Amino acid sequence: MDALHTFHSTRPLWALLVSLLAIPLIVATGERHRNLRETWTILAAVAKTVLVWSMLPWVLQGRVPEISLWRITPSVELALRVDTLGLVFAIVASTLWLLTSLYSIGYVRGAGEHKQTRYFASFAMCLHATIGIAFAANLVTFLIFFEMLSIATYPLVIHKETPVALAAGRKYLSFVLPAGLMLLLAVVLTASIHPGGLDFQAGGFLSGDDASRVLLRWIFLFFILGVGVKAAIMPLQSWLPAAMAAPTPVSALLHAVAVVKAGVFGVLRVTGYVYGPHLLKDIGVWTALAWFAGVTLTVASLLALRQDNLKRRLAYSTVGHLSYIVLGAAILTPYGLIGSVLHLMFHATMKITLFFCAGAIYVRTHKEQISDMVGIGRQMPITMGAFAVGSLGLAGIPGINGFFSKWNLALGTAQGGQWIFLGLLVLSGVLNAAYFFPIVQQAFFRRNPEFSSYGEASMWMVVPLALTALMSLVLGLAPNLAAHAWDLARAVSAAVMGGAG
Amino acid sequence: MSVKWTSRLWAGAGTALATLVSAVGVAAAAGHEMAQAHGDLSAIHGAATQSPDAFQIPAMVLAPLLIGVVLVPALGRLRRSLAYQVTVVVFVAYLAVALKALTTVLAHGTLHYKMAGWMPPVGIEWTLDALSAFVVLVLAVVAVMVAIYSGVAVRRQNPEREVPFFSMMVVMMLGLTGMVMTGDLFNLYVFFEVSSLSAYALMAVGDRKAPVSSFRYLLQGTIGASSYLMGVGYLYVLTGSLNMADVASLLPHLLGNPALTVALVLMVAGLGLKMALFPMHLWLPDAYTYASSTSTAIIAPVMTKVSAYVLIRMIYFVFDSNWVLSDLHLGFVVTWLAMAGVIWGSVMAIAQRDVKRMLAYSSIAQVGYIGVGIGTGNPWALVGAILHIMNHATMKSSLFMVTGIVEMQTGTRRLQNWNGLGRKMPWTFLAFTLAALAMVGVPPTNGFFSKWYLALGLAGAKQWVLLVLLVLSSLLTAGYFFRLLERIYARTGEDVGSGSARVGEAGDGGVREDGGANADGVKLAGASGSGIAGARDPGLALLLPPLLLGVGTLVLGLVNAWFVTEVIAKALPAALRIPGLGG
Amino acid sequence: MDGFEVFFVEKWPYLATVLMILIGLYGMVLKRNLVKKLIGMNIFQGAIILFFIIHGWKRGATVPVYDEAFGDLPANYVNPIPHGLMLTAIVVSVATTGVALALLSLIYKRFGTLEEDELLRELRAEPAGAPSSGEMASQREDVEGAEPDDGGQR
Amino acid sequence: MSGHFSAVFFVLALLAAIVALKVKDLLAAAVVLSLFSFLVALLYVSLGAVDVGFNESVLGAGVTGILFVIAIFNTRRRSRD
Amino acid sequence: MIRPKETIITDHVVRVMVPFIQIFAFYVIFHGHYSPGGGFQGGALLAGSVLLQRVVLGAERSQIGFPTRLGIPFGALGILIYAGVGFLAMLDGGNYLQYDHLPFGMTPVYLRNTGILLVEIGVAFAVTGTLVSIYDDLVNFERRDDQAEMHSAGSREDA
Repeated sequence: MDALHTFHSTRPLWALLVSLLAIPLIVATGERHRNLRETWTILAAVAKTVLVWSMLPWVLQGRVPEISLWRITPSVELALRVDTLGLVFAIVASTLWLLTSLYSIGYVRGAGEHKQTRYFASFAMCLHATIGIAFAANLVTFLIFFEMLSIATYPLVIHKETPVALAAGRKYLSFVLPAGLMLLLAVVLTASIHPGGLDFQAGGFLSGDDASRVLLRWIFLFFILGVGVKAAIMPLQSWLPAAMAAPTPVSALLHAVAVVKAGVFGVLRVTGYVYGPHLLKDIGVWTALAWFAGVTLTVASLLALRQDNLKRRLAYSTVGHLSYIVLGAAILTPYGLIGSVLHLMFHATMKITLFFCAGAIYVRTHKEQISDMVGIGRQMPITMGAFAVGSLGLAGIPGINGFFSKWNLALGTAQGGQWIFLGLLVLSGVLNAAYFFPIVQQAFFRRNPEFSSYGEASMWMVVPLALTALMSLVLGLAPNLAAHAWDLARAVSAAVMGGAG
Repeated sequence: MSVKWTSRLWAGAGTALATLVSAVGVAAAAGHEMAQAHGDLSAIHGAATQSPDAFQIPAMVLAPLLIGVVLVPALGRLRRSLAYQVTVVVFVAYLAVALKALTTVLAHGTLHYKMAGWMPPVGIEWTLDALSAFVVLVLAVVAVMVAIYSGVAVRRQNPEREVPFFSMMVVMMLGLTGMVMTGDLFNLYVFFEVSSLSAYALMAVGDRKAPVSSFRYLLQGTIGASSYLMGVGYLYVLTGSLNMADVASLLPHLLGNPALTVALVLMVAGLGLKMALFPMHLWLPDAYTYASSTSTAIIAPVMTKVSAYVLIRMIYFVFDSNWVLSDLHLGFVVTWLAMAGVIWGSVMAIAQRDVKRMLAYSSIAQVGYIGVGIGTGNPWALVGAILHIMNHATMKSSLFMVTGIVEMQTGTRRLQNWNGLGRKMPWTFLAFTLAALAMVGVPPTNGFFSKWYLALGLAGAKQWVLLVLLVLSSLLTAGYFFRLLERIYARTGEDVGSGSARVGEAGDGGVREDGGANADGVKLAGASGSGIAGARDPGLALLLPPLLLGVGTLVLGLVNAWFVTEVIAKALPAALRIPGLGG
Repeated sequence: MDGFEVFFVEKWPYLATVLMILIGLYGMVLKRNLVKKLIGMNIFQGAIILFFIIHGWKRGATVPVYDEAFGDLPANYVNPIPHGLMLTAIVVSVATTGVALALLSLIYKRFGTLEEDELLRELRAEPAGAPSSGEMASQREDVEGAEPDDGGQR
Repeated sequence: MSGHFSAVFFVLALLAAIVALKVKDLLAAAVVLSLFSFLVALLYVSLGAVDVGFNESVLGAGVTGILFVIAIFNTRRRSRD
Repeated sequence: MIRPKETIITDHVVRVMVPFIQIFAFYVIFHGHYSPGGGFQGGALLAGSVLLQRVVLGAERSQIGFPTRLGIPFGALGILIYAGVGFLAMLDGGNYLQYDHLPFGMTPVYLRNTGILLVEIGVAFAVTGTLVSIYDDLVNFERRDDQAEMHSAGSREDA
């Protein structure tokens, strides 16, 4: 790995702002010119994706674009820096936003959703915040965008404005706001013990000399409580299934990609860039985190088995898979981290495929229960085909990208000698298969006379879901294609673990 | 006809207050006259050191207001609408001078102004340092905004009181500015009363119950002010001086004296009462709720804040903060009382069904934050407290103004009638939402940063419990604001009854509100008659001030570091300077 | 009498003020009638003014007006500064009283009583957040005059 | 003038204050309050504060008294306590 | 109720006393700066004389002495004088209320004298205007009540 060298560039800023700038346009256009309004969204998404991808070559060369805006507190600047990990997250978020935008158009029109302007505007805001999280160069900037994301998601969760949705919204807030406060607490405490600045640093910027171990442990707890809610670590997960009351594209992007991934991204940042493996081992909190993650991924898979509502089952599956990533970050081995970063990307493509499929089914048939979906595969072959790809991938079948990340995770546990976690990983993989395969199986191999009049959903929806499924497949075969996922993950791991020696 | 008497009452009271203002000068003079008789003039009357250019600034800050006190009632008598116009002009001039004052102070350092040219220990001194210039600027901004807003609001709600209302407003700002700028303990008391008296009068206008709450406030406020005066008396007995700087320089020799403790406690108690520190907040909810929306919009953001400012002055500039906070354990008392206020105010706010009352209780909570910052004695906490003076002023005035707008447009301020208003009045509620988010402390609004510095201070002072409470208290704030925001945006006005039946009103603790009864046959005097169904955004004059302040919460949040490094860091007392920050 | 005078000089200010303040506070807090509360307030303020004046006083000194017999020595005059201050304080207290009395008249006109407990009853009788009618009330009373039933209640 | 007078005035003033608070007839209370003010004014004079005494007698005893009386006429004369 | 009770004695006493009180008031004002007294007391005395008329002669007849509508302007005038003196001194390069910088072309000692005197007059006017208008406001209550609610007035009197 070359020595990182940072340079000033406005490109991260533009990548950040482009969706924010789209919001006034979206709002001003309003309901009167739907096509124009959607054009803004698509344009912003394309621009954002292009901008983010354009930074990939730099990062692969070890050059880090950076921009400092102004001082947000006397000692900390509002600054953006596109390091490897941030870029990974940004690539996932922006690319999938583009696809989701296309899909959304089909979905909201197909399902006749109301207040579409607010919907698209909030969506753009969420993406703004997500990219902000990805590019944040220090804890304060991170915190600001993290909170912004929490708030911007709220209108999407309650979008349907039904009592259920409102209740879900309340639940969401009652988890996310305390979490934000915990994060604030953690950051404030960090600032008070480490006044020199809060810039993220591969390998961690805190050291054991900054404060007593007890305090460091407390701060770590607050950090994990703060980001862990979004990452849906087990006792804090229950908002996620509830938030499935939101429209499917929201669930797809936000609750499979942006919001929850912001949570696990936060975990990675905290473990790798604030504390660093060395200090974590020193204060010994990593085992606790790993155990939480391990329990979560097992229990969530068990819970997923019991869900009949498709989106809820997907939600629990998400909970489980997020913990894979957390586990990878927690066990503090190079391969674990590689697996973690890879799973951050790969899980996104697979899970978004599944959500897209669920949405397509809902729009076409208004069915949400798995038991009602018997035989649907024959009516919607592309959709269910994509679903099959996604679920196979999540179960870790070789040939699809999920296998690749899981393999690395498993290697990581082995590397650290954590055989119990390896066992849990395997068990969870089996459970994954157990709750996904029946869906696929009954969709394709059982008949249902009721299903005769349905066909595929509109092209707006089918194309994106096919694309994401294809992506999963391709990445499974050639993980280093296009996004250089493998290289990036290795770079992250090397940077973080390198510091620890 | 009663219209006539109230307006005259107002004007009468206004003049009374103005008299007090004049008294300021004479009270000082009274002392000098005697000295003059002794012929030792030269000893007292030194040559005022006149740095050219800047030295008149402190007087210039008060000048527009003093002129306004005369002009507003006088011209208002000619034509009623002139009162409004003159007020706005006066306040804009005030704002301009305040800006100039701040820049001057930042460039040249503290300005001392010897009124009537007498040297400080005897004469009255006006001090304009970074802290007072900062607070004056906050006052000026709020004054301008509320004045613009009040033009239409007062005309619609109680047109016959236009002239007295604006006279009072100017007098109140005069009093508050005087409190902020004066360097003399007794002078401060006089301005204290000037602002309070006009506030009593302003608060008496409003609901049927307004005079009762105003009277209660008057009694309690008088106890507070008298307690402060008593404290000043003790200090005077001990030091023989009333000049703050002078007293401060004399006090170190007296630290063991129990009378000094008594003086301090009396002053803190008096000021605490005026700033609604926890057990002494009883006057606030009623007073804010029943006063007219314009009165509340001008009083709520500034009144308690200026008292808090004075508390800062006393503890950190007159007394030795270390002695006060640690040796006397007053810091402990103040912080915990303030924190109790935060919790209590927030909890009570959640229980309210009247939006204005909810905001009133949240004011108690927010003042509590300032109190926590003052009592902690950590530089960062103090930064947070000072910053929160500005931040809370912007948020609260915006919120109260929006409440007033809704009251005018729909005739209601009951929580449940706000359902779905967000769509009907998008711009109004944009302001409200921004300010509400700032109250909750969502970054990057300014509310977040006051909390940030407070938390930093508490962490620095190792007050872990307080730190956790501080952070958790924003949850309570979030509780009542998001409940309201949910109503505003996510529910429709039509399902008032059915909605509560269906959801069981989870947000309102399952209590079914007597909603049907309140479809409010009653409308406000100023209501445009369209009711809830036809509510829409008001005109620009009403809309712009809250909107600007709402957006201001965002902007102030983003540029808070500038304020902290350039202004507040310079405003900190010498003992608490943060190394590497400011001057 | 000398002992008495010494006591008088040294402790008198505190004793006197505290006594009078207590009486004033008693009136403000425990009396149920609002006028009585106001009277208490006046006494309270008077006590504080007295405190200042007493402290300005020196034994054997004279009125702070230049007098040939006493010459230039400031020690021979009562400290004039508290006097100047208290002039202002008295005006303040009168202004406060004026405003308070105006409020009282207004309260009486609206509620027909100045007894605190009756007022509280009246206030509670109104539905909690009820017609939040802001300015409404004050205008309505122009039509209604005082409360219709206030004559009967007495 | 010395302490003797002051003490007498003070005691009388205290008595007046108590009476003003005890009397049930508000008008009487107002008058006694004026008396209180006047006694306090005398006290001030005896303490050397001539101008304050002067002011107090005019404002405290005179104007305040008048204002009270007017207000009591406007409202109700009898108090419960 | 303050109703004019037309008794000759009070009437005449007031007529005789008021001019004296007012003269005394002016004396107090003008000599305030070197003897006990000053703007406050003088103003209060002036106000007292007006109030005496109001109380004894009744609101209508006392209008001749000092019309109600003059109260506020009178007070405003007082402030104007006070503030004006202050700012005049500033115009001439002094501080606010620094009397020896008043542009009157006198020696500093006289200037100070004049300045203080002017301020005292201003204060006196302000105090007078204020107190009288507070009184008038309170009385207006009662007059209004008389007209609007005779019925309750009756019950009030026997209370």
